[in-house]
Formats: sequence, structure tokens, C-alpha cells
Amino acid sequence: MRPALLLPEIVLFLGGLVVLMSGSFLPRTRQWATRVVAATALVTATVLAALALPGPAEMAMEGTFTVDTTTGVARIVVALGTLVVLAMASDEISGTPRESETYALLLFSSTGTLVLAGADDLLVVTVGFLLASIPLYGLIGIARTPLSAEATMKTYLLGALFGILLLAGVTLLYGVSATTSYVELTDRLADAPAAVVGTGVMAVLGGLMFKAGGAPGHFWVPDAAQASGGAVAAFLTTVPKIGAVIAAYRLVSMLPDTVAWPLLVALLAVVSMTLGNLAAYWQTDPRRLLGWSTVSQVGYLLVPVAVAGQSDLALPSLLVYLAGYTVTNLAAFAVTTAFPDRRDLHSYRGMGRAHPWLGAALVVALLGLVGTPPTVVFVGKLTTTAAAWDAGYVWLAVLVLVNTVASLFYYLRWIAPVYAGGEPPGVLTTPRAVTPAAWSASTAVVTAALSVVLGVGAGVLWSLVSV
Amino acid sequence: MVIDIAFWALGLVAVLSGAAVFYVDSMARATYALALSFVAVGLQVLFLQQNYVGVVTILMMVMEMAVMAVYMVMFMGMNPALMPMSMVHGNRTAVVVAVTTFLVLAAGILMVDWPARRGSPPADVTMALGESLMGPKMLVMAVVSPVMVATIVAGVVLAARRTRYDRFGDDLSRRPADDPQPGGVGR
Amino acid sequence: MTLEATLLIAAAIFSVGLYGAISQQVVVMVMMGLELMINAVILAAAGFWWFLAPDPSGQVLLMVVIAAMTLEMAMGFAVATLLHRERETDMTDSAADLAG
Amino acid sequence: MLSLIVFLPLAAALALVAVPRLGDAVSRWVWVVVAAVDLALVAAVWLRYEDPGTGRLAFEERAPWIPGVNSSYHIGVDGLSLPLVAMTAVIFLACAVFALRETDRPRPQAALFLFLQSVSLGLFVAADLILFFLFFDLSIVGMYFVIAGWGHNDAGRSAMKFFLYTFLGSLALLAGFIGLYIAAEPHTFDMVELAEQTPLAGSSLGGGLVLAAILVGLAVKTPTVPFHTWLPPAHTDAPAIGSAVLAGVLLKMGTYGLVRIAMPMLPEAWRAWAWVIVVVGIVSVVYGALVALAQTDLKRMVAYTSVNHMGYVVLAVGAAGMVADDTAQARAIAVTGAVTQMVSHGLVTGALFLLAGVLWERAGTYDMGSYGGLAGPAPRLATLFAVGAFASLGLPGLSGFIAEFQIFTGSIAAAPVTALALVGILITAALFLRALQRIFTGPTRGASVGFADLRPAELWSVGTLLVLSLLIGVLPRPLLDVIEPAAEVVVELVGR
Amino acid sequence: MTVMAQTALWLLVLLPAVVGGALALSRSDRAAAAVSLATAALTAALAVVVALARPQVAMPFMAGSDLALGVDALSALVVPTVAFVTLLALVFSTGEIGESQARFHGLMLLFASGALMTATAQTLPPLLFAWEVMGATSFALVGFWWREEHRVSAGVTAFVTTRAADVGIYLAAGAALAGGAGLALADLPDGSEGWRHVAAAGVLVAALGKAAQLPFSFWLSRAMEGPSSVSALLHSAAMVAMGGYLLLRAEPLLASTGWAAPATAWVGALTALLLGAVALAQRDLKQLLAASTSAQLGFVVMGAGLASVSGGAAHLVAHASTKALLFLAAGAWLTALGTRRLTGLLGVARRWPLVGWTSTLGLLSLAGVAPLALWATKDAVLAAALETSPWLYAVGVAAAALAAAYAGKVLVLLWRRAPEPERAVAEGHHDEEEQGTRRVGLPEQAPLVVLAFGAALLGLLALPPVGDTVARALGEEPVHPAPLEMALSAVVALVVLALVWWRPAPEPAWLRGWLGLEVAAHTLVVRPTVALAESLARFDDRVLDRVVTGSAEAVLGMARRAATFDDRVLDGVVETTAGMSVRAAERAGRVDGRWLDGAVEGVATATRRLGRLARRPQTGQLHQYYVQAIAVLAVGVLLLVMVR
Repeated sequence: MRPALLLPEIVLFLGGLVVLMSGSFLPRTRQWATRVVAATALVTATVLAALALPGPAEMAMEGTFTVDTTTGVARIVVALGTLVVLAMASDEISGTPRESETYALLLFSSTGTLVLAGADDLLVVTVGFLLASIPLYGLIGIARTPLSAEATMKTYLLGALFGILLLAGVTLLYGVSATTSYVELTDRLADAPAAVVGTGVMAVLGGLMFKAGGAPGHFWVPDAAQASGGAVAAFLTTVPKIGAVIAAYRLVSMLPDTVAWPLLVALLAVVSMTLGNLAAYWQTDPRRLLGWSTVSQVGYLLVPVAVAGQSDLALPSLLVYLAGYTVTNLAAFAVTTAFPDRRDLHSYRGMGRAHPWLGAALVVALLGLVGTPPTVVFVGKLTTTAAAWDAGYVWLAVLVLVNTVASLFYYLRWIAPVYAGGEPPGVLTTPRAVTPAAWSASTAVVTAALSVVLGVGAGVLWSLVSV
Repeated sequence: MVIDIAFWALGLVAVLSGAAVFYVDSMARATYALALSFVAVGLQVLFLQQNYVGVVTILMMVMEMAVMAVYMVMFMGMNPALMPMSMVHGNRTAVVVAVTTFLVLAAGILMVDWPARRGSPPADVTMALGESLMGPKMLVMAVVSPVMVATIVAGVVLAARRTRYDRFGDDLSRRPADDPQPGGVGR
Repeated sequence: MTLEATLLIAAAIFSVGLYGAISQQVVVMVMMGLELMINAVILAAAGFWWFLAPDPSGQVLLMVVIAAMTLEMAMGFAVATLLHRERETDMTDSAADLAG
Repeated sequence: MLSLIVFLPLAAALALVAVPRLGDAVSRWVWVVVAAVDLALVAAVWLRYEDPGTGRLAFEERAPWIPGVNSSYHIGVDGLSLPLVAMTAVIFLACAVFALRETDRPRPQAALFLFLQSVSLGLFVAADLILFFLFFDLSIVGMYFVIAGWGHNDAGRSAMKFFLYTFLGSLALLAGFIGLYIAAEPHTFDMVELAEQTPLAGSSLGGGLVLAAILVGLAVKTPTVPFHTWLPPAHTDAPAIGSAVLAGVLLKMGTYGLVRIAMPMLPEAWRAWAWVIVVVGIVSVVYGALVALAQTDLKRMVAYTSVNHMGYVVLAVGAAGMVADDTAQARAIAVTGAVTQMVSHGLVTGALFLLAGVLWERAGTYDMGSYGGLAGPAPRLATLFAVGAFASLGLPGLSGFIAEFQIFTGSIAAAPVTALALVGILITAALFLRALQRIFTGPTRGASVGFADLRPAELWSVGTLLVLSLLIGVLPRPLLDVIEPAAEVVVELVGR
Repeated sequence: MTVMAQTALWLLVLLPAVVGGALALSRSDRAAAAVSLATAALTAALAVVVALARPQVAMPFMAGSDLALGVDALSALVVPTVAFVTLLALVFSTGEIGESQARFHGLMLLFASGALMTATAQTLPPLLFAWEVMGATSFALVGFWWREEHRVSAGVTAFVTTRAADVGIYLAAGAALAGGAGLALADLPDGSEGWRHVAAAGVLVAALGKAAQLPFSFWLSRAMEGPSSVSALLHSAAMVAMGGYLLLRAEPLLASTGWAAPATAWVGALTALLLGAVALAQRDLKQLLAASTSAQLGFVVMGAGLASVSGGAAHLVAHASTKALLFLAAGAWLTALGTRRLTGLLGVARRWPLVGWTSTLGLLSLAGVAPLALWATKDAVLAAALETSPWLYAVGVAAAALAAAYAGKVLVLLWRRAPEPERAVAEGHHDEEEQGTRRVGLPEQAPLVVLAFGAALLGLLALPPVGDTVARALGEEPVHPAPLEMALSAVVALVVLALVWWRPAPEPAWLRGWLGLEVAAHTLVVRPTVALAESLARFDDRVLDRVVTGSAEAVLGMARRAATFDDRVLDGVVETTAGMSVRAAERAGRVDGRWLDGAVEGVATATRRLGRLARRPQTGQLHQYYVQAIAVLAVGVLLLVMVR
């Protein structure tokens, strides 16, 4: 059974419970203590994961959960990513009545993400999906604004539909194989009717795409990114993807050759990246823009999934990309949470001159998302593209690059006003729009720097993820 | 033979009552129709030798429909049972999608060369389920409980406008609580 | 009582549910459509279990499906409440500000 | 040593950014001093340089970077890169001196240019494709901010166009790099190894496609017709020192990539497609010259002559791929000429753009018709501009001649059709003389009235560049001694 | 001794270059003249030294070839000529050039250095090097008075025209390298067959351009806008002459091709004839002298084509002295009277007798009057012509007659005692060019005397015994024109002079306009080029650029429009696609008419559709999301089922 192997997940969940409980007894202004608790849980989980990282791959819970390098990396990235989100939340959520609940839900969702990431059984995937999704609905709605209510409704209804489809897919796969465990599925699916396997896989993948925010389950992403709070938006466009994409990787890795899943995943990747990029073109709200941008990033993330098992680079490149994307995307969001009242690209006019460090962080983050060296996303993009090419998917590699060019434009649309002269058009009336929030600002700078450092130290990162 | 007829009949009931959900003109009736559909399916599940699951399904659904009826009366601010409604959009598209889906699925079901049965059902089905839950699939159930916790938390967060700080003050020291209806509803 | 029959009935219920999910405007009605779809999944899962794969994990699957159904529905009510409170509506069409 | 040269400016840039209390004057002088020190270091390297021989690099440094994809921090110089490194250091120093009186945010400007200097130097010493690409992309980013931040007119738009266009090119380049990487066995991004392996040899389709990707990427940066349309607006709206760096250093990255990457690593494809490259070169030469002839805006004119001048380089390296018996010497001469042209164009066009910047600063226009008789009030400007113009049109005694003579003799011998491009030197002569005539001669009128002559900082920075051009023109041996062996190596490699 | 001689050769080139460069850049006019004259004198001395010592030097240069200089028999003739004419022209200029002396002297010295280097170059790189330096400095010298636009234009014309011809040397260098001959001048004839022709053609074109032979002659006419001392040096002894010199130097190459030598000879002969006629038609002294320069260089070119290097060289040197003298004289009158119009110079020889007599000597030499210099040297060339072809000889003789005619035309004017009305007309022309000083100073007269000696005596170079020595030194068998021929030419000259005295020569306009060469060049080359350039520039701005920005903007514009665009996705796809096509077609029609072609628009439309589609699915309507998601999943299932 070996539940000890799941210690990081357990720590996160228990941390969430402690946060929830202690939050009930804390005065509104002293809820920061729960933040400390949550941070402690996250750090503990990170440490535990890091300690377990060098070990050999092991199966936990009767083969339903795998603890290997991938899981380990996912744990570290998720935990640290959530930690960064906590830092952003320190400005935005601190002192709100729902502060402790927010942290608890963040931790629950992180736990669910990790369950997804390590799942080696279709049923575990299912419950991981639920555990990752349900807290998200609460997180999106917690802002309690009309828009956030709308976004919650949409996210929820989409999530419910895709959850049902996921269940249906699992049912189909189970039906033709009489098992839900990946270990057994590989062989049994090979003999099963391909049409059923295909339908089941598509349905399960669909569910994971919802979680990852890729086509066709992407509809909620821009809405939620725009309407929810900044920290929450950062979280939901970043962390759940990690689990979902890794789950997708594990899923397709065990599939037999009887279904053309590489082509399917490749097409989903192309659709996601293209759609995300094109739709982001004329967005004016920075967070919605980032929301669409994450849709496109999922497309890039799916590229190594599409070539899973066909290139040695696939898995390490996926993990590097995930880590890099997490850091970089959080940096971009941190800039938006530093100026919660700047909800228009034009309102960033002159920001770079007034706040050079934040401006630099934004530039690094956005160019990083484009894939400019030496940020870590570049390394990810380079290696994923190389993996696609290596596996013979040259067209996919080319499309990734073409899309990168397409993406450049809207990122530049944001960068351009940041360094343009002059004052923003009369919106900076509130102090929150003038003075950057301290925690978010530091977070932005640190994560942007980290994005560069990881890129420069990509060798270390690479050796970590390819143990 | 009788079993077959009963099974088909239940199936028909399940489908038709399902369709009735969207045909009847009040939410309450829709709720009853849905419950009927679930009960029919639950019975079918019983036919398929899954006693425990079938019963659970029936019980859960009856409860849930009761909740739904109460919910609608409570929150919708109206008595939906009495209000005729036709709140449909994109009807044609929906019909096309649904019919196409059915046709595709049916075609698939009929054309696929389903594999042979693997093994046979255990002697005590419910026992096997319990052993599985406590054994190989423990993680599944272990995760379901956090999901429930999360659902409760998230549900409360979304549904409740007022927080503990609204009731007890920012330092949680106000007694008695400041409630719109002091002491709660049932008093 | 064959696998095909079970599955055809399940497919029919599924399609009806899908129709409802797509065509209904009121959130709760959409949820009902989704519930019907889950209903179909339950039937299909039970059918698969009996006719093809009498494995305990099939029953666990059914348990998960039922749990998922309840939990999702519970969330659904919460979300509907939220929507009603924040936007004074219970229709998906009336909450369509986020677009593009 | 090389790492120090590359990263010293970057370190200084970071220091400038990190210490906000530094005054403007201090920042400007820090910039000058760091650029000077860097140049001194480059000079030291030059003095200690010995030709490393085929397939090797001097002052090599290597450290693992991303071992998973066989990419390392691998740098070194040879006869192709050392002259460009030196030229880069010189141009940046000249820009630093030129900007000594800058008043518009000198501290970030200094930091940005030091950053660009690091990037440019890094590109020329890079011996790993990823490292090369890293610097290639960062140069675009840096230049974007230079144009957007300190440009004039429609700077934002021009900068964005520049960015989008050149970034597009860089991604084509990246695609080509990945292709090389995948084709190499074992997979590697190391330039030296790739040149040794010549992956894709024997695969004409694959080799052709990878070469096409690399060529498009480099052609955009170079730029050659028809990928040049970003250049005129970028130059017109860029600040003087930005233009100088853009034309002097950044454009060379494209042509440097041709001799450093495309030719040695894809010799077979290069030979197969050499005629296309030659044609593109000829078209660029003639087209660039003709369009420049029609310009009335001085900076646009010089920008188009850059298309023309870089066309000579493309032409020469294309001709070097026309492998035939007995032309090895000629082709080596062509390549030598190409590298010399890179250096020469950097110095000369850099100087011309700086002078154009003086016009803008004093009178706010580049329109040649607005001036006239400027030699009267500004004799120093006139003299330097005349020298620059003559250098640019390839007058003997100045570096352009050394380059163009070798390019033409070598290319004509290897590919007689290149003689068509001789028209280019004629048209450039005409257009520069016309420009001189319009701006500097005749009665003093229009914007020329009350024009202040060059200040010492301007004089020294531009003068240094032109003196170097003169030195190369008169005593080319020190430069050619470095380039020639490397050019022979390239020709040998491309002939494999 | 060798080391000293080699040093002298280096110094010969470097000294004027360095001093000239320094002077050109400095602006201290006071010491300029002195420094410059000292340098020129030293250079002249060095020229004599190297002419006697015949050193060879070389240093590594480029393109696998040395920068090799050397003095052989031919250079030994030319180098001192250039050096001395430079010195004399500079002396003269101290009287002519008032302001910017430093710049003037600097440029002149730089030019002299270029000319000396040309004359001593042994390989193509230094030859081209010096060759183009001459071109550039000539531009600067012709346009020396830069405040007057037409003078600068003249400089531009001169430079661009000669550079057009210079392209030939680039070509020749490429051909030499390709032919395996290497870049040494002496080795050029060894190149492989095909490339040798190219090399010969290249050299020929370049030389014809510099020597102002047909069809390039017109630049020389424009170059007369420059100061007279510039004309004296550049357009008699140095630059123009260097064209002829190069042909003499490349004579073996020309001969080795079979066609180049006769072509050269005929071009020379025709230039001598036609430009002689042009000269006769001129009404402006400097223009007349310029045309005459072209014509006289025609004899040198003829000599090169006829393998009469000694004759050509002798004519070159003699002509240099003569023509420099005449240009200086013209300059002296121009400074004094402010006119160069022939009618304005009526009887001017009487006013300044020294200038008058020396120039008379020069004109007589030009006319071919025995026993003056050009009579002898020209006959040496004509003798070679007679050996080759009587036709060539006939043309040559006709050209000689024309030379006598235009020289006579000037002579008559210079000495004529005109009646009062004509004198008034003449005086009316005074000061029309510039404000005359009405005096001719000593610095302006002294060089005339020296040059007059040359004009009188340099014929010895073509006459035995000196001529034989020269010929042998140049490696030829001495050819002696038959006494009859020499007598004939002398008689012809005298007869023509008499005729001209008797009756003024006709001055047809087409000849006066230099055969319309410049107009032709403008119409045929310059204007089309500029028109092409302008249309290309328009193309560049409008089409090429807009293809890029246009397609980008189209995508973005449509994406923006899509923001306000909302309708049912699946229901409306067919409808909208149709509508879009129609709109696209309309737009295409509209746009096409303006600037774009269909292909570009096609690309833009396609991308535009994508941009529009990208935001359309995000309708905000949940049920539409459902439909889309189901549709995509269905397509995915289909894909998985279909594709194996």
C-alpha cells in the first residue's frame, strides 16, 4: 500500500484542513497566520518531494499511483507555484473574509493536481479531476462579482460536462478492458475494438483538456482569468495544467498503436496554440490576454505529449516546459496583481519608466512566454520542438514556430505602452493603480529573474528532470 | 424472456421520462421526471446484478430530487411548479446534435465487435466491491473524501453571501451573532 | 437483455441529456441534462460490468460515478445560487458578458 | 578571456541598472570606460591570436549548458569572427563617445547599449547554435528597446515592425538549427562538431529545406531583397547610435551566420543552391543601389545602401559555393572580401549613420532637399561625410575598396554572372555624390543656415571609425592575415 | 643604391599622398602653398631618381597579389612628366587659387600621388587603387568651387563616367584571376583564352573612359568647370594621359587577343578625327583644348593599338607638356580677363606677350608644325599606322589636319588686330565668367616658359637618335617614318594653318555640342536609371512593404472587427463564409485597383478569415460552447476511428 509515498499530497491536503480549521477561529485581520500555515505545508511538500526525487520510480497504493521523477517534478513545481500564488494573494486577499477558505481551496486544488499528475489508474484520474476542479469553482466565484459569478457558472457547467465525458470515457475503456489500471490497460487495449478505445480516449483526453485549458475545453480559461481575482487567475491558468498535461502524457504513453493518438494530440496542440494566439490578438484586458495566451501555451505543452515515447526528449522537454511556463506565467500575472486596477493595456502606459524593475519583469515574462532566450521557456520550446522534429513531426515543429511569431504581436501590444512615453489615459486615480502592491511586485521580479536563471541554468534543470 | 421485456420496458421508461424532463412545462415536473428516469435506471442496474449500486443509485437520486425541489422553491424566489416555462435556445441545433450523437453511438454500439466477457462475476458482488475499495482501489476512495471536503467548502463559499465575520464581527467576538433571522430559521 | 440493448438505452438517455444540456437556458435545467448523461453512464457502466468485465473495479467505477454526480450537483446548486445572488438571473444566456 | 570580453559590458549594464543613484554624467562615462576597456581586451586577444587551423577555434572555452540536448556554452574565435568582434567593440566605443552629450535618460541608454554590446560580441564568439540563437534573439530585443525608447517620428511602429519581422526570421533560423540538431548523429548543437559532421549530407531535400530555413532567417536579418522592408523605417526612426549599431553590428549577424553556419555545416546544399544565393545577392546589390538612388531622405538612402552592401557579401558567399576546379583561390578571395566587407560596412555605415544623427539633432530632418551648402557652416561634418561617402562607394584607400575588389575579383572568377553586380558600385558612386552635392554644396540655404559643426565627441567617434576604414584601406594586411586562412578553411569546407 | 632607389620609389608615392592628405584635412592656408611646392619639387626630384634607377618594390596587399610598384622604360618616361607638370601646375595655381589653398594643394598632391602610383603599378590592385583615387580627387578638384552647383555637377559627371569605365578593371581583375594569370600586369596576356578576352575588354574600356575617348569623351567637356591648373594637370598630363598610358602598358594583352589591338587603334583614330572636328567647332578656349586633348590622346591610343609603344609614349609626353602649357595659358587669361570665350580673347597675345608667345609655340606644336614636338611624335604613330592599314593612316592624317585647323583657329584669334567694333564685342565678353584681375603674375608666367621648352623639344623622343634609344628601351625595333611622310604632315599642317588664316572654320552645332554624347548618355543611361530607381523605390514602399504590413494589418483589423461580431457559429458558418467571400472579393477589387495584386490579397484574406474565426467561437453563450466542444470531440473520435 505504502501511503508514505504520497506524503507530499497528504501534507498538502492536511495543510488545507488545518488552514480551514484555524481560519474559523482567527479574527479577520489575523488570517495571515493561515497563510503561513499554507506556506509551511507547501514548503514541506516541496522538501519532501525534493528528497524523494532522486529515488527510483515506485508504485504506490497498489499500482494506482506512480512516484517517479515526473511526479516529483510535478510536486515541486505545483507546490512552488502555489507558494508564488500565495505571495500574490498576500496583497489581494489579505484581510478579506474568505482568506483562509481561499488558501484551503488552493491547497485542495493543488492536491488534486498532484493526484492527477501521479495517477496510474483511470479511476484515480477521475477523482483527481474532481479534486482539482471543484475547488476551482469556489476559487473563481470567491470574488463575488457579477462577472466572476458568470465565469464560475461557465467554468462549472463546462467542467461538469467534461467530467461526465471523462467518466463516460473511463467507462468505455473499462468496458473493453475490464481494468482501469494503466499497467494492464496497455496490453488489453491493444486487443480491444479500436473504435471504442478511440472514443474512450478522446473522451478522457477531453476531460484532461478542460483541466489543462486546451481546446476543446478552453472556453472557461479567458473568462475565468478575466473575472476572478488576480491570484486565483494566476493559479488556475498555471497549476492545474501541470497535473492535467502530465496525466495526458501518462495516458497516451500507455495507449497501444491501434489508435492514432499522436496525430490527435498533435492536432489538439495545433488547434489550441493557434486559437489561443489568434484570439489573444485584440484583447484589451491584460488578464484576459494572458488567459488566451495560456490556451496557446497548452498547445505548446501538448507537443511533447503528442510525441510521447517517440523521442527521448519528449518527457524531459515537457517537464522543463512545464516548470518554465509556471514560473514565467506567474511572473506575468504577478505584474497584473501588482496593479489590480489597471485593467486595460493602455493603462500600462509609462509603467516601465515609473517602475523600471516591474517593467523589466513584465518584459522578461512576456518575452519569456514568446520563447525568447535565455528564459527557461525558450529551452522548453526548443526542446519540445526538437522532440517533435525528432519524432518525425516536422510540420508540428514548424507550426509551433509559426505560432510563436503570431503570438509575438499581442505580447508586444502590451510591452509597447509599458515603455511608451506619456501618461496613461486618466485611469490612475486609485492609489492601487499608481503604487504597485509590494508582495506582487517582488514576486514578479523574483519569478521573472527565476525564469532567466532557470534558462541560463537549464543544464541543471534538465538533469533534474531527466533523472 | 420476462426479464428481457422488463428490462426493455424500464429502459423505455428511463428514456421517455428523461425526455419528459425537457418536455413538461414546469420545473417541478421536470424534477419528478428525472427522478423517475433515475429510478428506472437503478432498477436496470439491479437487473444487471449490481444490487448495492442499484439501490444506492435509487436512494441517492430520490434524495437529490427532493433537494432539488426544495432548492427551487427556496432560491428561485418563485413557485416553479406553478409557472409554465419554455426556456429553450438553439433548439434545432440541440436536436441535431443529440440525434446525431445517438445515431453515431448506436451505429458504434451495433457495429463494434465487442470482446468476450473476461472472467465471471464474483460470488458476493458487494463484498468484492468492499474488498476492492479497501484494497487495490483504496486511493480512489481516499481521494473522494477530500473531494467531498472541497465540495463542502467550495459550495459554502459560493452559496453563502455572509461570512463568519459578518455574523460575529471581525474579531469573532460578537455575541450573539448578527443574523438576519436571529437564532436561525427553525426557531 | 444484451450488452447492445443496454448500451442502446444508455445512448438514448445520453443523447436526451445532451439535448437538454444544450437546449436549456436555465442553469438548473442544464444540470438536469447533465444528470441524465450521468444516468446513461451509470447504465452503461453497469452493462459493461455485467456483460464484459465483471471486475470489482467496475463497481468502484460506478461508485465514483455516483459520487461525482452528487458532488457535481451540489456544486451546481451553489453555483446557481451564486449566479442568482450576484446577477439576479438563473439563465445562462443572461450571463454572457464575457466573450471574445 | 573571451567570456570576460563578452560579459564585462553586461556586468556593467547590470551595475548601471542596479545602482539608481548614479548620476547621468557618471553613467555616460562608465559606458565609455567599459567600452574602452572591452576594446583593449579585444586588442589584447588580437595580438595574441594565432590561426587555429581547420575546424578549430582559438581562445576556446567550453562548459556544459544543457547537456541533455548537447548544447554547451562553447565560445572561441577564428579569422571569421575575430575581425567582427573587434569591429563590434570599436563601434560600440564610438557610440559611447558619440552619446557623451546625450540628455535623454542616459543611464538606461548606457545600460541598454552595454547589454547590446555583450549580446553582439557573444554572437560572434558563439560556437554553439543555441548560444548563437540566444544572442541573435536578444539582439533583436535590445534593438527594439533602443528604437522604441529613443527613436523619433513613428518609432513605436517601426520598432514593432522591426521586431516582428526579424523575430520571424529568427524563428526560421531556429527551425533550421533544430533540423541540423536532429540530423546530426549524435544530436548536437555544437557548431564545430556540426561542421565536422555535415549532417544532412546526402539528403538533398532535407538539406535544402534546412538550408532554406536558415537562409530565410539570416536573409531577414542581413537583410536581402525581398526581406529588407523593415530596414528603412527602423533606421529612419532609430536614434543615431541605434542606427549605427543596427547597421554596423546587427546586420552582420546575418551574413556572419552564412559563413559560420550555413556554409560549413550544409556544404552540399549550399553548393546546390549557390546560384540562388548569387541571384539574391545580385538582386540585392542592384535593387538596393537603385532604390537608394531614388531616396530623398538621407537616412533611408544610407539604409538602402546597406542592402546594397550586404548584397555584395551575399553575392560573394554565394559565388564561393560555385565549386569548380581551379577556382579555390578565387573563392577564398571572395570569402575574404565578404568578411572584409562586413568589417568595412560596419565601420563606414556606422560613421554615416552617426553623421546623419548629427543632422537630425541639429535640424530635425533627414530630407536632403532641406539642406544645401552645408560645407560652409560645417566643414568638419562635410569632410567626414565625404570621407564616409567615398568609403561607402568603395573608393580605394578606404576599406570598402579592399572588400569590394576582392569580392568582385573572386566572385567573377568563380561565377562570371556576378559581373552584373558591378553596376552596383557605379550607382552607389552616383548616389553618394548626388547626396554630397545636395547637402553640402551650393549656396548655404534652408536648414544649413546656422548649423553648428561637429562637437569634439562627435568628431572623435566618427573620425575614429573613418580612420580605421582608411587604415584598412591602405594597410589591409593585418586584417587580411587574420581573415584569409579562415576564408580558405570555409572554402575548403564548402567544397567537401 | 637599390635600397635607396626603392626608398625613393616608395617616397615618390607616399610623400605627396601623406602631405596631400594632411593638407586636405588641415585648414591652415598660410603655409599650404609653400609646403606643397616643396613637396612637389621633392617629388619631381624623386621622379628623376627613380626614372634613372628603375627600382622595383613590393609589399603584400590583397587578393593573393602584392602591391608591386616598379619603374621600367615606359614609366621612366611618364613619371617625370607627371611630377614636373604637377610642380608647374602648382606653381601656377598660387596665382590662380585664392581661397582654400590648403584643400586645393592637398587634393592636387593626392592626385599626383595617384597618378604616379598608376604609372608605376605593376599589379592590378595598386593600379585600380591609384586609378580610382585619381577619379575621386578629380571629382573634388573639378568641383573645387563647391558653392557653384554646376561645377560640382561637372565633378560628379566626370567621376561617375570614368567610374563606369573603371568597372572594366574590376572585370579584368576577375578575369585575370579566373584565367589563372594572376593579377600582375605583365602576366595578363598569359591568361586562358576566354578570360584573356574579358580582361582585355575590361582594360580597354577602363582606359578609354579615363582617356576620354569615344564614347566617354563628354565628361572632359564638363570637367572644364574646374580651375585651369587642374585642367593642366588632370586633363593633359595625368589623368587623361593615364588612360593612354594604361593602353600602352597593356599593349601585349591587347595584341594577344587579336581583336583588341585593331579595335583600340580604330577607336583612337576615330576619336582623333571626330574630337578634332569637335575642337574645331568650339567657341570656348578650354572646351577647344579639352576636345583637342581627347583627339590627341586618340593618337596615343592608336599607338597602343598599333604596337607602337614608343611612338605613343613619346606623343603622350610631348602632348602633356604642350597641353599643360595651353591650359595654363588659358587659365592665365581667364584669371586676368574673366573669360574663356574665344571671341573674348581677341588679340590677347599682344597684351601679355610672354603668355602669347609661349602659347603660340604650344599651338604650333599642337598643329604639327615642324620641327616642334607633336609633329615628330604624331608622325611616329602615323608611321606605324601606315604599316598596318592605309585607311587608318588616312584617318590619322585627316585628324592631324584637323589639329592644325583648330590650333590655327586659336592662333588667328590670339594675334588678330581687330577693328574697333569687334574689340568692343570682345571686351563685352570680359568678366562674364568671373571678375578678371587684368594682370598675369610671375607665378603664372614662369611655368609657361618651362613647358614651352617641352613643347618645342620633346619631339626628340620620337626622332633618332633619342627615339631609337627609347624604342629599344621599350623593347621595340625603332620605326622611322619615311621622310616623305614627315614632310607631308608638316606641309599639311602649314597648308591648313594658311587656310584657317584665310577663312574662319565652320562651327556646326552638333560638333560644338560634343557630338551630343552627354545628351545621349543622359537619355540612354542616366534618365532610365533614375526612372527605374524611382519606380523601384515606389515599388519598395508601396508593394513590398505593404505586402508585409498589409497582411499583418489585415489580420489584425479583421480580428478587431470580429470583436463586434457576434452570431451563431455553426448555424451561420455557411452564410458568413459566403458573405465573407463576397466582401473579400469586393475589397479585393477595390484594393487591387489601388496597389495590390490578387496574390497578396489572397494571402491576406485567408489570414483574415483565421483571425476572425479565432474570436468568434468565444461567443459568451454556454450552450454554444457545449456544441463546439462536442463537435470537436466528435471530430477527434472520427479521426481516431478513421486514421490508423
